[in-house]
Amino acid sequence: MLGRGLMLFAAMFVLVVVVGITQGAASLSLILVQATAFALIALGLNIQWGYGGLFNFAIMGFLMVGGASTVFLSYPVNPDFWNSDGPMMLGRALAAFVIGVALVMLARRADRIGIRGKWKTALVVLAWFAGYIIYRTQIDPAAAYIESTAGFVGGLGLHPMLGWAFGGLVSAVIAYFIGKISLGLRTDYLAIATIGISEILRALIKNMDWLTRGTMTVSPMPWPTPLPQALQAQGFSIPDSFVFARLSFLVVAVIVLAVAFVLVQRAYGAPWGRMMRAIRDNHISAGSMGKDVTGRQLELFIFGSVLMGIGGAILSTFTQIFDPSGFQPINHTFMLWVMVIVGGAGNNWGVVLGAFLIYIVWVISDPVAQLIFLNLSALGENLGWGAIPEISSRALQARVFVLGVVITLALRYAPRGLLPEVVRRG
Amino acid sequence: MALIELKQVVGGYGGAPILNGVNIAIEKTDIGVIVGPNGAGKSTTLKAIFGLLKVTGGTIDFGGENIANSLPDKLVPKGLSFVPQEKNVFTSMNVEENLEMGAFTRRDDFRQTMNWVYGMFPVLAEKRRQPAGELSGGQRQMVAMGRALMSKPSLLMLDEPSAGLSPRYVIEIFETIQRVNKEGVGILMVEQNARQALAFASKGFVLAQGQNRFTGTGPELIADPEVAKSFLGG
Amino acid sequence: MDELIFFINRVLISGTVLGSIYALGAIGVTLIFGILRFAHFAHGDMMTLGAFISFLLATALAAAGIILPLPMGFVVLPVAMVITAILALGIDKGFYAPLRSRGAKPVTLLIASIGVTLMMQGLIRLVFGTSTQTMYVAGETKDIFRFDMAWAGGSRPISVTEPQLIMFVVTAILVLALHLFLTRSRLGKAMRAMSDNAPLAQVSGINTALVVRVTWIIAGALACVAGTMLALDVALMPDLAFNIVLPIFAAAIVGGLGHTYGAIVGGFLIAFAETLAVFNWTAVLRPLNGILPEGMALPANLALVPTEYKLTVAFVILVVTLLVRPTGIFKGASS
Amino acid sequence: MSSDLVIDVRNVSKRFGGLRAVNNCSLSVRRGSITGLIGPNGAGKSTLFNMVAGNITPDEGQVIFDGQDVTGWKPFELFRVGMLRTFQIAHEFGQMTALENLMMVPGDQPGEHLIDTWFRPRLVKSREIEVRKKALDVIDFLKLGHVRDELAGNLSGGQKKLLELGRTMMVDAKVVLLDEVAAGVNKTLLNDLAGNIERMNSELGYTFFVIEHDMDLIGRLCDPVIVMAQGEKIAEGPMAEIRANPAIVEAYFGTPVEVA
Amino acid sequence: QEAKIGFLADVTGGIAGFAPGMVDGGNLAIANINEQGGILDGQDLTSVVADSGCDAGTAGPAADRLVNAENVLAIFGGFCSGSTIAGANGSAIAGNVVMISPASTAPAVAELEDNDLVFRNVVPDSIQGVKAAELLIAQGVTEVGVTYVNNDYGSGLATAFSDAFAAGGGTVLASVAHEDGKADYRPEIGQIEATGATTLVIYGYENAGGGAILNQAVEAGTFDLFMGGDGMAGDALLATRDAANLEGMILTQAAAAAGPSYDALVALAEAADQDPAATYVTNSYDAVFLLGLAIEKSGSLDRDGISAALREVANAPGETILPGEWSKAKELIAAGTDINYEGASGNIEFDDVGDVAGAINYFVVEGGTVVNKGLID
Ligand SMILES: Nc1ncnc2c1ncn2[C@@H]1O[C@H](COP(=O)(O)OP(=O)(O)OP(=O)(O)O)[C@@H](O)[C@H]1O
Ligand SMILES: Nc1ncnc2c1ncn2[C@@H]1O[C@H](COP(=O)(O)OP(=O)(O)OP(=O)(O)O)[C@@H](O)[C@H]1O
Ligand SMILES: [Mg+2]
Ligand SMILES: [Mg+2]
Repeated sequence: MLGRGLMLFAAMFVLVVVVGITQGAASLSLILVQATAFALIALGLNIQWGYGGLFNFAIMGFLMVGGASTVFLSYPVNPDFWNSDGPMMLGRALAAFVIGVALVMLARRADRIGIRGKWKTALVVLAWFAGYIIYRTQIDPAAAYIESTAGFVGGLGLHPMLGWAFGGLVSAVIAYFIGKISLGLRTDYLAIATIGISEILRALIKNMDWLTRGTMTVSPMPWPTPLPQALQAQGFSIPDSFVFARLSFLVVAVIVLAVAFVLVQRAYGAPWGRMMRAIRDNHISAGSMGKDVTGRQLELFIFGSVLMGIGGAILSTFTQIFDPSGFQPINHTFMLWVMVIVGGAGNNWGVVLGAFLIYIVWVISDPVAQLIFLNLSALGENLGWGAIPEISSRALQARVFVLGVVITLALRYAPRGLLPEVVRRG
Repeated sequence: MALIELKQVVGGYGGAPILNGVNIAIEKTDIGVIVGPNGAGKSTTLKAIFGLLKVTGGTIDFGGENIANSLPDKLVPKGLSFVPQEKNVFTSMNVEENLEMGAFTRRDDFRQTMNWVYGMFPVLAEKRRQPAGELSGGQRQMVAMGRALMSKPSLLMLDEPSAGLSPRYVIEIFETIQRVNKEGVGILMVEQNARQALAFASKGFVLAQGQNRFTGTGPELIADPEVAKSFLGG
Repeated sequence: MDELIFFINRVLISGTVLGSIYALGAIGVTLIFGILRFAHFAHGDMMTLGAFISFLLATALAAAGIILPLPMGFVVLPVAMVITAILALGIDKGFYAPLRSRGAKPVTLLIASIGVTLMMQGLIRLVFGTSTQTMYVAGETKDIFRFDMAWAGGSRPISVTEPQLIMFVVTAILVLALHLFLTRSRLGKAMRAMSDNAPLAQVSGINTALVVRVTWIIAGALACVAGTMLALDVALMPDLAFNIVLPIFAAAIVGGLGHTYGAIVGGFLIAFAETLAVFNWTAVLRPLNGILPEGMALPANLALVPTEYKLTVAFVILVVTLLVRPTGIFKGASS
Repeated sequence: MSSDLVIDVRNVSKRFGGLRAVNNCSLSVRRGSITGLIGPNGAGKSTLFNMVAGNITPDEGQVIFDGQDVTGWKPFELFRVGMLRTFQIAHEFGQMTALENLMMVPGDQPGEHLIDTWFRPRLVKSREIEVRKKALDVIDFLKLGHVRDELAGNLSGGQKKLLELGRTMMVDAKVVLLDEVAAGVNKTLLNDLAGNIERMNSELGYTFFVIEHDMDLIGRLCDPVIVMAQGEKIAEGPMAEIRANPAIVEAYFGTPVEVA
Repeated sequence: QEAKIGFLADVTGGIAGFAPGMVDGGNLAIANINEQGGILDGQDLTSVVADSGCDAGTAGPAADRLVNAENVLAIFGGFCSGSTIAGANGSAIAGNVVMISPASTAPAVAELEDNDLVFRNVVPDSIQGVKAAELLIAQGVTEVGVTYVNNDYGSGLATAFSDAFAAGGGTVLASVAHEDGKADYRPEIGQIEATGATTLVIYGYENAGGGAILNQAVEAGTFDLFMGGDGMAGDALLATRDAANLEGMILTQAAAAAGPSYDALVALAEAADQDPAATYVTNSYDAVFLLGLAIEKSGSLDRDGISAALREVANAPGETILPGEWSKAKELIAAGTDINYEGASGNIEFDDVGDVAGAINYFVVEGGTVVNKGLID
């Protein structure tokens, strides 16, 4: 097992070196930063699926939440907003929201004053409705006002790493509610429910222009480390500036990943991990053995989601743009699942390996597919068949194809992942 | 010629073999009972006959041919039938549909057989429209056995048919088994209710660690003090 | 009266069209789930593939100069269904069967189906390009039937297009045929047994490999119908069905996974919910304006949900259904 | 407070669709006893257990445990106040080894809290060593030593049953509910198990509530024996008395069982 | 250093439908340049495509490959606004590489701190929407329903249109967003119909949701006038539809779309067997041709100076250069004469932030063909 692991990591290293040689140090460092962020997210999913057997297909939603949160905390302050009536109006909307929540809470306690059964249900529904209306009466004009006078609320101008932490925090809160609603569902039902929830989240984030700037996108997001431009101002050459700027970002990202990895690994090796696997294997029995199944699953779900939120925040910070339209289930949910399953669910090393492998394959499939097609086309021309029309566009479609092939092949020859979950014997 | 004969069967689930040379021979008129400690390979033996795991050595003769590693859909029409130890009913299908599935390989009219099964287990007739998943443990066991009888087998293999049945039904099931046997169906079963089962067994096999330890008629084995002490609970 | 006609045009017909597509897709999803215990994610692209096969056949026929009064895409449907079914079998043999034989978990199969999705998407675009095409290859135009409602006092007609009518009929026939197959035929029952307990089905002498094959044939053929119908009704494009695969899954789940009738009910439920949620109720409530007091006219747009959020309707329904009935309307299976 | 009754089931009912699986049933288990529960298949015994252990909620009636109304409690909450159960159809953790199956049972392991696993590794470790030792003892006792590191899902039917029983030995519970542990277990081993149950009962003060169809075992262990039929308690008393009741013999035993 | 231009193209992802046409448009310009003597001292101008996937996460590495691995002189692209911004911020700006986007319409592109490196030759939504509104008002239309694709392009156009239409005295009865890729748009259409609108303005893509809406609106039979933006224009509009149903449909397009420049491009495209009217093909051709001119003008294979040269070759004053007139331009540049490229997508004059303010043409479907009606004034 260890031998296999070492071999795979060595192969990974060779792959990284080859990419470095062909693409240059600057590109390599960029790829590594993004891969690191994906590894962090994949680790989050591994907690949820690999340890807990929870089908979370809302990853995209958490990445967006992480991104939007870090926008709010670290994007520069928008004076247009703060100097307008916007904050006041938002304050009122917040108050309305609180009133709405209070109404619902009160209605849910109605049995204390003797309203029970259907009447109580009706009251709760009514409270929801009233709360919704009250909130809407305040938020709608506020949103319209902000969008027309200030564009959007802007950020708070704090340090990006605070933004990441905030991304994790907001993800935790959202994960709590999602978990409360849906964790009782069985396997596949949970998967589709979470897909649905992540689509709902996307629709909200994409259309709440006053908060997230919606389809208009937010950029440039500040970096926690100097940008290449800043290094150039200090006299670095352009190529060097890229490499060093990204390397310093990489260091920060790797530290975050390493801390998360150690924490996750520790917990997994401890009875905590055993308990979670027990719940995964048979939750009825685990409940009878004294484990608070719903509570623990919620804990697990939140833990994983926090890593996803942080990962999403890192990605948005690194690409310097938050673009809600750019998030797609295929790139931001399924790709992560592929990383975890191909790498080996339940094995943190495997998952990190899978994240790097799949991400690198995805990135280099672009030039590689084109290279292959150009050669094919040239061959075709030599043989007198003529060139392939629309060659580069078609070649790039093959990119998607290549990723598909890699996934199916990997699964075929290692259905439990490249580094499968280890059975703890002895 | 024996109805079924296992000679030096070796097999397992992919790792180390679980069966290390099992020998069993049953005639059409026999009731064969396999006993032994937990994990001895009793269920594995039945599964090996039924093609559910890979046999890597020895032969399994049934009706004059070696059926080792044939699949169930070939074996059932030949007259073999099997009731597994666990998960042996279609939980979402009702009792009657479970029985129908047992007759899947039959092309003739099986109403007769079904009535015979209902006659044997009147509770099932009452619950014929109830999903098998909602039956009590004992009721399920009856459904499972009924299902296996629906194919009118010449050899019926049962994995612990009496497990979970109330004493009254244990007696009834054992009586039923003997009745079925009298109607020309060879029986090979695994039992932990060993004393009771061996009492009417014409062949008894004590298995331990994947090998025959003792072979004889049922009463002989009960009488053997060593068998009694080590395997039948004194 | 106009209000009623409007409602028929905009809700009844629209919901039925969409519901038929969702239902045909969801049946396939639910069958595969029932038998093989995994969510077959590539189903949307199987629908697209079916549509492109019909397109190819129709083009070939048209090139051969054969012109019929029906849409060509529909005429070639039986052949296209066969081809898609064969391809579905091939996909299973090439990608899923090896995993199953190694005892892979359902989620591994699900991920493999994502791999297959990607491969199919790449291939379809590679071969057919990325642009939008029309299924009316022979330069035919889509017939639109307008039923004049003047006799009932309506000023507007009820309008239905030819492919829509065909779709209603075809869906009804297929659903009925499937129902008879599942409840009456031996193989149909064997499919149910296997979806319940595959090892026991095997022990009972059911040829499980055959059941798996039949499942793929049915799922593939239905996917072809759904894709072709959708392409006839709207347009043929490479992401034709990938975009609706999520609502289709929602439909299958709302109905209860593994439950064929559930899939049909779920399909129509989701379709009508989507349609009604963004329906502008002012259109039918306008007569009230006469009754309402002065200065209290109905707003111009009285829809429950802004269209920006239309995509989410299916999922809200899904989540609510699951909360109230965690295994779907009919009690569904789980992997 | 310490009443004599550790489990007191008061007028509980449970319906499944039209079927009254348990019908206005009242029964109780004395502290320190080994109480048997017998009855024909489908009498509602497992359903009753499920209600006592919190796996399903009764439609009507109350379950009192150790003087406390625990109706509607979740299973894990009941475990924490000292109730432990086994399942008729083995509920093993299939992807974990037999040893791990046992090691996960003890409650309040510090290593089950994230913070402790991160910041108090030493405490976690020392406790883990204890738990492991205990689990190894149980494994050896159950003669499962050779499959200790086998995935529980790959064990034979009887071995799973043993594991199920082994869990009860991992903790000090006030009350252990055993649902047909004997079914499928080899008789020789069963004798040892019965001896162990007796010892746990007499030396450690465990209360056992046992569903069984193995009359030898019931006869050896249990006093009193409660008989259920069609969701109701129809008799209670020492085994000899039950055997003397012709109605029960007819309905349950089938033929008179020779007294061992 | 090679004479290489990077194409940051969203070939996969959300706009995969029309990206290939745009790539081809760009390559056509390169082919024209190379046929007519190549760049600088006669070497071939080459291109390399990187897929930005219409997603910032994919665009980052793609742009970086162009800037740092392929060492391109300049970048044509990205197409989606998110890709353009991610590419610019991540690599192009710091790498001192000029980008021209032929299609990114989001306002955020103009706000980039780009050292004058990021340009776009697509007319911002505001102008097109305003002109379209004025046209309708002038034609006496006072009530419309609008549907727009829910992205920066669609919502930008719809907002500009609605504001101008209301300002001109008209009423927008309904403004309904739609998402691409749905199977059915009848409910959206129904929302608009219900308001009593008989004129439908569609700001979407012909080969995606916009086209489907047009079809279903025609089937509904309640609208007597349609209008679309540049996303709806193109030959495919009539290729797959019965022109009789669309009689009178108005299309606006931010393009010269007539006149010598456009005709020149049409001739070139047809010679190369391409569809000049497909979405953003003219913009793509112009963008790449301009990059070629700028490199020629800067006089060396060096990223420095391309930005400044770009303004010089694109903006007046100067001798007019039409699409395809490479050898002429090359001679003039060599002679030190100032040139002014007149694009097929409009007269390209970059302003301070690198945007163009183009004129808008309109087209009407008449008698089964699309007839160019010239500029909206
Ligand atoms: N989940 C369920 N849904 C519907 N009916 C059920 C369910 N569980 C049990 N039943 C029915 O309730 C009755 C009592 O079942 P229970 O399992 O309690 O019996 P039991 O006394 O334990 O029998 P056995 O000794 O055979 O295990 C049976 O008739 C059974 O069919
Ligand atoms: N699917 C499997 N994979 C690997 N090993 C298995 C599997 N099933 C059973 N075994 C192992 O094979 C051995 C024999 O199992 P088998 O089920 O044949 O026992 P058995 O004699 O029927 O015991 P019991 O009386 O407890 O049912 C056991 O040690 C068990 O752990
Ligand atoms: Mg066994
Ligand atoms: Mg029971």
